[in-house]
Amino acid sequence: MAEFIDLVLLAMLAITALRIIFLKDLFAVVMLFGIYSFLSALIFVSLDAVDVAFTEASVGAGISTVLMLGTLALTGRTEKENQHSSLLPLVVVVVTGAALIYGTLDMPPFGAADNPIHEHVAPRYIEESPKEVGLPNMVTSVLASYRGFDTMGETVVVFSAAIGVLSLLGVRRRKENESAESGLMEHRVLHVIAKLVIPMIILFALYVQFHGDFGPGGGFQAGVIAAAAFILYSLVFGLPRAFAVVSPTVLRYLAAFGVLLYAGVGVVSMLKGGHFLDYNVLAANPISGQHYGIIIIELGVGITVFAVMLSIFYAFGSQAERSDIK
Amino acid sequence: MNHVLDYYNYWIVVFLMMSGFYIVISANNLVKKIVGLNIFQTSVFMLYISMGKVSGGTAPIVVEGVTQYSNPLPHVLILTAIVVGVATTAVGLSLIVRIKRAYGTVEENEFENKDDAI
Amino acid sequence: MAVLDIISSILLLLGVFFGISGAMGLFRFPDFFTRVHASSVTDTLAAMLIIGGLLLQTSFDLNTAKLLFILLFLMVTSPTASHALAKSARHGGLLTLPESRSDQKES
Amino acid sequence: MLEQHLAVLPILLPLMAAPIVLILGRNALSWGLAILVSGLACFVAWQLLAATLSDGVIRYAVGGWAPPWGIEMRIDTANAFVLLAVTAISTFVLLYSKESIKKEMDESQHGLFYTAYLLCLAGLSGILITGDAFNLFVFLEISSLATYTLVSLARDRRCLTATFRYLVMGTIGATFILIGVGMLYMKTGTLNMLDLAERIHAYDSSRTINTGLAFIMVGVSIKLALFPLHAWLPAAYTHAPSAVTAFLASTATKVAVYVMIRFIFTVFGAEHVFEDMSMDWILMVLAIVAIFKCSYMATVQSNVKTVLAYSSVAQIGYMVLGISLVSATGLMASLIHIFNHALMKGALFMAVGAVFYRMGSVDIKAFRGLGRLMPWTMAAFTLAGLSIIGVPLTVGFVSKWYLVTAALEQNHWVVAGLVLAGSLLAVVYIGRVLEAAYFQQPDEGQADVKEVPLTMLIPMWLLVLANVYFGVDTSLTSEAAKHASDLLFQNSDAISALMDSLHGPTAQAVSETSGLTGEVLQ
Repeated sequence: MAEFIDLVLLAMLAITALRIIFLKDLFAVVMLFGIYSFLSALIFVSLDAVDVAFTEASVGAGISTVLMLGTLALTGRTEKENQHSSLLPLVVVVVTGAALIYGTLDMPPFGAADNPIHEHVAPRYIEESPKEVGLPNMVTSVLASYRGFDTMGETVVVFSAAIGVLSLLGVRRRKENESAESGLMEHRVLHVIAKLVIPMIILFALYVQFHGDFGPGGGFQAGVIAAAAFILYSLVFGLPRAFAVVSPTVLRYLAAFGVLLYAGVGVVSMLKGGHFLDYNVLAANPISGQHYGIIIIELGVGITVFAVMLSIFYAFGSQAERSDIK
Repeated sequence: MNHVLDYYNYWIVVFLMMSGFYIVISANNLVKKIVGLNIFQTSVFMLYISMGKVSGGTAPIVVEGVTQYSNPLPHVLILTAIVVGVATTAVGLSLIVRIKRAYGTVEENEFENKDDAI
Repeated sequence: MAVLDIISSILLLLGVFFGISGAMGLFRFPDFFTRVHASSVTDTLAAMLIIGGLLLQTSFDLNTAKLLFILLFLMVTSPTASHALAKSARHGGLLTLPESRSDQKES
Repeated sequence: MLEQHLAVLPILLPLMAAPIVLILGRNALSWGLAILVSGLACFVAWQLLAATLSDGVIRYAVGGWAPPWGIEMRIDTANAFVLLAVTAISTFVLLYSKESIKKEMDESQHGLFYTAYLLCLAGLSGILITGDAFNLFVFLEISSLATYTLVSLARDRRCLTATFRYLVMGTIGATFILIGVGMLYMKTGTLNMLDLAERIHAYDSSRTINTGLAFIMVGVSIKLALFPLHAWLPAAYTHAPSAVTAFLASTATKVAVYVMIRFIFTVFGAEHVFEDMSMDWILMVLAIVAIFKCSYMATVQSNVKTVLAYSSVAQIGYMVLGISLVSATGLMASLIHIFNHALMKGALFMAVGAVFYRMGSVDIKAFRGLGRLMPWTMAAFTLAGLSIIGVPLTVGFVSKWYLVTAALEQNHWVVAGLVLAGSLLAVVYIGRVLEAAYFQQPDEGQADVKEVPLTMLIPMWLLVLANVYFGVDTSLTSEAAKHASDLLFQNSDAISALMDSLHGPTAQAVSETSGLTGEVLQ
């Protein structure tokens, strides 16, 4: 049954991808990409990767699609016809694909429990991590503790993206007299619902942030969800009012602070005599040390991701000509 | 037949990857290129997640009475990779916005003609 | 128990039916507003029926609460989304099918 | 106490300094902090190199989790050597950049420049030091994203399209590496490079592994701009701000070359890559084509930055050629050239940046008569240019010397001849610029062009002096490079020995291996 669902989803993905190749309407292309992301999130769920699915849904289908739509609003929505010969790309792709298929022929069979990857490193994560790290969610244990350095790198990647977007677009503040016109001011219904929903979203973000040790979730997803709440706010009430709530400067500091918080935990553990990011030494008892470490670094990730996603949105939003929406 | 059952998942994923890759290298519109890049990457993520699956296993969150879990390591790697992907997308898209402002177009062959070579 | 199962299956089947009919409508209806109307059926009625069916399948624990939350959230957001869509389309100058026909006649 | 943590400091220092720089926001302060951090990282790299030369490999388990469960930092002579070059150049370029960027980007962007610069440095150090294949990917992306930012900071609009092309190519490259690493992981269940090397050959059939190898090689080749995949490089280097070009040209591609060396020699084993997959021929042909095609391209460009960018692609050809000779001397030549080329290109791009600072253009026409107007800058350009050509008493000569020796050792007479012929093309493209500078009259109204400020001249001349110093006294570079290449070959031999013990040695393999070790001993 699981295989059947898998197959149907994969077929839908293939159709979506093919459709995207031939469509010229970029708006449709971007929406189909959002669908592609959602479908792959579903596949991740059916392949037991709940944390990944959560992230893919919030990032791929959420943030990426929003940013792409924002770009389209500024660059126009149809792709022009072109006389490019598509032969060379096709050859490259066929050769690469053939190489990959050749590579799959020796792969360990899909889903078999005795594949090398289930027998070497991973068993320790599965068997020992609840004892060594003390968390039921193994993904969080591996992410935050065993491979904590990767996660720090990931936080820094997000931070670098913010630096890139800020240097490219900057956040332009609008003059005061323009501010009254921006946003969906006329939409009474939207205002009421947004006011109702935004606290719920933020509450949910906090839940995801601090429940990530026990269920799917963690700093990254929480950061994106919290950013989504503020994005909704600035869509409905206009960027100037959003700037008044969280100003771009504050976001800069927050983004930097999150990275420093993460690296700071590593430095503290170095000062306490352990290796970098060794949480065991943070408290008298290694398990509680791991707990402290993971909670703090997840908080660092959450803060940075929230700040970065929101400033990226600000950067795109402040570019847009808002005169067409009223 | 056994072969097909073992590998069908990987083959479709390879097909998806290659459609993304094709969009990246053949598209003329920059936004579409970025979409292609995302599809390419998302499909690579599927490759990783597929290898982590254990038939009959459950999500790697400790539950009483379950002994067979899927492999958590690919999940962790892909969480990181997704973030890297969105970071690249954001930077790429802001470049597109700037290119539009500087050249007035986001079609590759059009702005190529507007400058001298190199 | 069996009664609950039967009710739940009926709800699920109804949900699926409305989901499919919404999708059909999205394809078959002639203009934007009727299409939004069709897709909002999927958003609201079908989703609620399916979640209702799933609610009866749980053993009234944490999952029930989570499903209830999702239900609540959907009940608030999906109609709003449809409303915003239709209103924006109206602002953007989109006409319903009869309106655009009468426009053509006049001109 | 810090001593045991030396191994993470080159990553940690710039990585933590970057957000602080963003918070500080004051340009002068940011500049000071960046230089301080980069200098400290350079000092640490020096300590690490000394430590590896005397005590061998340094391993550091991040988070206290033993590899392969955790991520380890693994420093041997080879990466400490490259790390030293990267951090040293970065410090010099930072010193230089304070004046240089004033002319090339807006005042408000300077803080972001230093932040991105430090992030890039952290990423590059991370790539060099880490011992984990996936962690390498993460740091690769940090450095790439920072690089895109840095390149796009210039005022010229063409930098945007150049960056976009670079971004697309770079992301494809990174994704290929991700696929390759995935395939290796799928077969072995581990991501730690040492562990990978041990387990890769434990499986009798290796189609998946070979595909993984091919994808990693293609991905890395994009990053290091190996010949047919170099299209992003000339445009990006030409339109980036001068300080950025000086930094990237002398570090980013070098780090990618090191990644290639590392995967070939410590993960897959040279024997597998070169004999079973005959990668040596592919690499050799591509390298030679790169040397000639791109040196030729360099001779016909009018923008001097583009000339030097194409020259960089050609020089990368020399490095890859050294790898493809499959001998300890060849590898040593590559490593020495990584270090030396960083010195030359750093100095050259700084000199060109200085010309841009005064003239506002780097077209070859702008160089007319500069020999008299900007004597110090042009003298620096001349010396570094001679070094590119490979004139004795410069570092360029040392690199070529080892490369030719390595080619002759393997009886590749033709290759040795081609290396020398490639230098002739370098004479042409450097000569054109020198001719304009020294034998042509300056245009009207440029008589008041002055020399650039000292903060630009000093780092430029320090690099030029380093060019001469390491050209005369080769003990440090050659000792480190020899140590490193011997170590890499030992690793590689250990891998093939492991392979033999697993699958039963074939007579031919044994004789080849003993031939290799024989050369190492000589």
